[in-house]
Amino acid sequence: MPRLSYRKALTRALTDEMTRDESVFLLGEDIRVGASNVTPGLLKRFGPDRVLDTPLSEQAFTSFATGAALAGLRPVVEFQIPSLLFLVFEQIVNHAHKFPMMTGGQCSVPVTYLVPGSGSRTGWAGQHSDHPYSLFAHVGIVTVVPATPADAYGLLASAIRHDDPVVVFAPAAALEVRDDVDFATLAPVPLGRGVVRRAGDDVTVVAVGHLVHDALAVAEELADQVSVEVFDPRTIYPFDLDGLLDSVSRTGRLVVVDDSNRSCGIAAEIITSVLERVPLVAPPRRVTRPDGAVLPFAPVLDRAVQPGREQLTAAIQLTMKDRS
Amino acid sequence: MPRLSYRKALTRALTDEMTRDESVFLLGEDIRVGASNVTPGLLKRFGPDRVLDTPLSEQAFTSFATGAALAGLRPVVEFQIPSLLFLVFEQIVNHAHKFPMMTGGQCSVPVTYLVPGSGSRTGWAGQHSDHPYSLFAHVGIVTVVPATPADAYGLLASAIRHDDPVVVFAPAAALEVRDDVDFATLAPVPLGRGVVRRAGDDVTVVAVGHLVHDALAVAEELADQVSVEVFDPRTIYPFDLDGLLDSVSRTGRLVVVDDSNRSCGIAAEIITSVLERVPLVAPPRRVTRPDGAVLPFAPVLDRAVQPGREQLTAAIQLTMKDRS
Amino acid sequence: MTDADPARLYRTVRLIRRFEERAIALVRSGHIVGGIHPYLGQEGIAAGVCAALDAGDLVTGTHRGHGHVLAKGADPARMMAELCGRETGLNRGRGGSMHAADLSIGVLGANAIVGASPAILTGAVWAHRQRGNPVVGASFFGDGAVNEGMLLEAFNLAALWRVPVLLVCENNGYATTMPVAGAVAGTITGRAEAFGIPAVVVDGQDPEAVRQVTAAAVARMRDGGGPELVEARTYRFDAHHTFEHAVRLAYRTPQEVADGRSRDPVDIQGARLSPADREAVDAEVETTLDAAVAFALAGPEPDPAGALDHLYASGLTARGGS
Amino acid sequence: MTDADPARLYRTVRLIRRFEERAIALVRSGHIVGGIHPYLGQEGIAAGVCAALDAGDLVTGTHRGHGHVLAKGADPARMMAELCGRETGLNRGRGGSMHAADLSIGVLGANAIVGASPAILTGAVWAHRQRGNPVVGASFFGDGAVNEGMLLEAFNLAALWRVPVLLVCENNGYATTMPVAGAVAGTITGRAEAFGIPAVVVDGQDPEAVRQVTAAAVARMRDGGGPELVEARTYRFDAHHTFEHAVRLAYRTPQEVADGRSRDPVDIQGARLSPADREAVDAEVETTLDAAVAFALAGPEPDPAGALDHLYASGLTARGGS
Ligand SMILES: Cc1ncc(C[n+]2csc(CCOP(=O)(O)OP(=O)(O)O)c2C)c(N)n1
Ligand SMILES: Cc1ncc(C[n+]2csc(CCOP(=O)(O)OP(=O)(O)O)c2C)c(N)n1
Ligand SMILES: [Mg+2]
Ligand SMILES: [Mg+2]
Repeated sequence: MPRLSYRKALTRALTDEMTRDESVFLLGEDIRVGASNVTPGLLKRFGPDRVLDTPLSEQAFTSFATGAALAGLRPVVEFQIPSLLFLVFEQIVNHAHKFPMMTGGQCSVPVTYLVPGSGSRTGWAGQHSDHPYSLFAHVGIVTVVPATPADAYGLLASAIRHDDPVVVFAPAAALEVRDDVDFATLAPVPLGRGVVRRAGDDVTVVAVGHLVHDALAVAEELADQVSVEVFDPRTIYPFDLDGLLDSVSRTGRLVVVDDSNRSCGIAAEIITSVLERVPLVAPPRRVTRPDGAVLPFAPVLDRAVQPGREQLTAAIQLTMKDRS
Repeated sequence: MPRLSYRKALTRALTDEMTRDESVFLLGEDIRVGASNVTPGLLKRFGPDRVLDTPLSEQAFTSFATGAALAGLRPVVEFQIPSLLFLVFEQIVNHAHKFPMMTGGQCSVPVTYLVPGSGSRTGWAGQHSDHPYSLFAHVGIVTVVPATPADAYGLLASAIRHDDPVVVFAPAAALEVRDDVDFATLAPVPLGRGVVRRAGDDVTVVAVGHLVHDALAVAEELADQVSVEVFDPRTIYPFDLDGLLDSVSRTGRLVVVDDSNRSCGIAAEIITSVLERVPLVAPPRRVTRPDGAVLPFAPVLDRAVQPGREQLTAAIQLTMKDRS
Repeated sequence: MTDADPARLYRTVRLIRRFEERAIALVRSGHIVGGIHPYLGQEGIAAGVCAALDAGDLVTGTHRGHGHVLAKGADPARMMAELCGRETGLNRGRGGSMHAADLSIGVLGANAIVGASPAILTGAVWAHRQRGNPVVGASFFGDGAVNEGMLLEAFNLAALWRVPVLLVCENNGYATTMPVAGAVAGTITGRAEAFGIPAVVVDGQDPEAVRQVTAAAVARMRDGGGPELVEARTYRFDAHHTFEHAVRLAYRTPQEVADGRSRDPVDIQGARLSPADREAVDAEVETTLDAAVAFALAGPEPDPAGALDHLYASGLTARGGS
Repeated sequence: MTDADPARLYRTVRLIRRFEERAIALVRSGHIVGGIHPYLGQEGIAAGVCAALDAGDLVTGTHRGHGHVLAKGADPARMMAELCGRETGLNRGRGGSMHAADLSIGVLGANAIVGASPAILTGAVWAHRQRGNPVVGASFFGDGAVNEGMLLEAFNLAALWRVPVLLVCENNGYATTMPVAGAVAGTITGRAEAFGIPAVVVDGQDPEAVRQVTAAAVARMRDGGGPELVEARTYRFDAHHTFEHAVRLAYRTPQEVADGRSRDPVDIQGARLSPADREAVDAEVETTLDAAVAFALAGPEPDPAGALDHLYASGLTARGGS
């Protein structure tokens, strides 16, 4: 079977959706040349009216996309760095998200915001290493964090077809993942549906984005001590609680590993949502970035601030010792 | 004892801090005239160099405050409406918050962001009714939501004296609260310290901001059925977990009522933090805004979207029936 | 295409004037909750601009937005019902004064965030044209908005991509209590010119002058021209917001207000009609607004069970709060 | 106060040039992680501007910021240690290339967010002056930044409040791969003039020309003048970022690059020294940088136990992630 990289899967999803639907177009910084390596070739294929290089005017081009969506197009906006979402938070949250409700259902705003390279890219330091997906889960914007090439393809395709704004975080640490993929099976992946990546009996580990791969590795390593089930939510808002409850009600134990800040992060949401519904046999645990994290530059510090395999291993082992 | 309104308490805190410390100054829109009724009289008292009316350039004046703080002043920035925080999210989160870490400890950024009138002001509708405090708890900025006049005074004073950025949310629904206050006892209230507003044995209700008053009312109403303890965290980041654990380990039951959106809100954080540490005798419950809430204009809809006494009453009653 | 009939233009000005006066009464009587930002005194701008637009053209408004929505042709009855928060309102009672919208006639909405809508309009006009629908747009904003970075970014985008949007700055001298001189370094027209956008000042109290300036700009834009800016000098006759009727804010002298009110667009345009014609229009407007108020007050309040309706256009159902 | 000694100016230009070349080598050898945005070709701007500033004056830089930090007087050894992520770096290894700062000499930091720092600098200069310390400031930014709304808001604030900040636009023709003509409607100087800010174009390849223009502006600012803008026309000799050394991006022709590189600020300023003097400076710079690199590589890596140090200046201790 051919190998597909995560990055190429994103390119392929864009290509397929632009081919399928004329109303899809792209805008962003340096996307014609393809500086972030997701859009190369698209200018040639689809022309300058559908691949727009923008000036450094993130607020205006984000709202430009809102307007274009109100007028029936389906813009995909690429952001070079994750913190640009802070800069356009107003335009997304206070406008794109609110238009359908505020107009009493007169319109839809089908925009996709694509961040190829979220989270730490080692050495990019404080202002380029954020992973702000939980913010979007809080404000209630559909938010996906694909872990695999097939999901990168399928979730981006679904995002583009979705009638509300969707933020697609492609973690930097997942961009180089490659999988054997039968291209014929590439298809939209339903939003809001998680998947069990590895079956297990003793504890459910929910892992977000690139951390799915770490969770799988840890599960393998611990295989002779504990049977770990790995659940990949894929979409973090709306969250597939039913899918997770299926798993947790079997295992009775829950650990969440998530690369956003701890306080009010998706890990807290997952744990609370589960405990509102089913009891656990041991206290829940989460492995996250610290509260208020700012990623320091030096690689050793940068790594220390991110959730990793060691902490996850420890959390699983402690959970197995605990009893509620 | 004299009556002090919440709003006047804010004015008094500004006055006292500006008197005490020359480096404190105010900036914002229409603050000289005092359009939001928190700053009237301050121009006359402190002069135009310490009470600056800004143009409608929220991003620039927020970063102007950052620069002034780097140079040793202590700016207080007033925002007329809560969603302006979306507009300056980048300037607060990516700059003011990150400077100390990114410079390796070379500086501090003591800025206070004051929002007098957060949450719903009935009839102000979709873009003026947000209550985005959980966003700041997620990014790790000190965030206070005072419930009473004395706390409005004391938390604002502490915010101004604090060496890191602090966001002060003054809920619109609390601004008209008046209390009997011995002015001599007005003092800074420590950040990060909650308080038990009402002692009880059966269930701990954590209520944020104006909802403290609703929680107290509900507790009184239910007094013959259930003994409700009401915990007011006052600061939502950093959260006073020790204070709350004291309460919850006695009552064994936890309900959180909070006016921010449900997913990844402070209610989820509180519940998760508690359950990581102590077991409950019944599943936790939360009463919040819905996921992704946009407040509709019509008053009956606006109210339906906000957490209220009825839902809190129901949650308490259900919790008392539950057993983990 | 543009409508130079003085009576029609007068009717629009008069309709907005009387709509606002009735809305203020409904604020006082408690039927409109949350108050409004009255457009009184500025009616000539919305009326003049929209008279020079086609039905398919697009507009965006502001927090002071009733005039823009009405001038583009919204039904005053459904508009008033919206202000009263009724299910029969333009936005089913979900929007209210600051978000009134009628996409079916090209009104992409009033907008409560100062400076936010020109970029949205630019995208919408561009997209319509991509789809083969050669509309133009007009975006209204105040003198306060020209200090918002997002507005200036929109100027740049519109100019770069030659999107035919008319940038209509309603310079009423104040942003709430802040005078223009205290907030605007340089000039308003200079901000447009900096991006290569032609800019002109017009007397905003004269509806016909506004219409003519707009018609000329729209003609150039339909001919392939890019954005233009019109700075309409005007005066806000009433409060920034009706809350100011209760809380006096000292920022304008009574003399200044009296001077400002002396040039009334209703009278300026009204003088272009015979007294009889003017009376006929006035009478028709009263009848229309009587019916509008009656319609508004008769409309049902929304059912709280539908509080989350339309939160997601995709049909996604939000989890409730309890 | 301003330093017109050609040898000193040459030394700064040469120091930055050779610092960057060594930094690129350290990127290649893996000692600098994450790469850098080389300032090669633009050295004359930082050098010329900072030569006209006093020690107490303030500057802010950009993502392409090494030159600004060095020109203002930062220790090249601690700067290089910072790029290498060492505890001995200016920022204790917490900042890296895009955040290098030395507040003790008025460098409020390089800044990775395009257009973000002028407002910060404006506030800092204003605050110093409120406190009786009559400094001026210079804020560097690129041609891409002039399309950021927050930058234009800062122009307005600085002009309104007459804060003496020199707005230094380094126009190197591109924002990453976007040519100026594709991004900037109107002109760069026109954007300043729109706010009443005097603006002038200078040859950014000539360090002395930059120094003179700056000195004149600074003199006016110290005399009570408000902000001014200098557009320094320059050319980026190397990649946007060192990642471009690996991934070829096709946006400049080899001919254009060759032309651009033909006007080299090192040579232009070097020609103002006798060959012997120039050699002496070059030798001293090499010695300094040999020592800097040695210092950098000898410095200890930070202890991961201190990963959350300085997160809060107040001493608040953040809760860890596990
Ligand atoms: C971005 C933003 N900042 C502040 C406000 C609060 N606010 C509402 S209207 C207004 C004044 C607007 O002035 P101007 O643009 O001149 O319009 P006018 O009210 O005079 O019609 C302010 C400050 C807002 N709604 N949005
Ligand atoms: C607000 C913002 N948008 C985008 C980026 C990504 N980015 C970094 S540098 C750059 C180009 C900047 O161009 P210019 O201002 O001309 O400076 P130059 O790189 O040419 O020195 C871009 C797009 C960013 N860091 N910040
Ligand atoms: Mg105005
Ligand atoms: Mg450039």
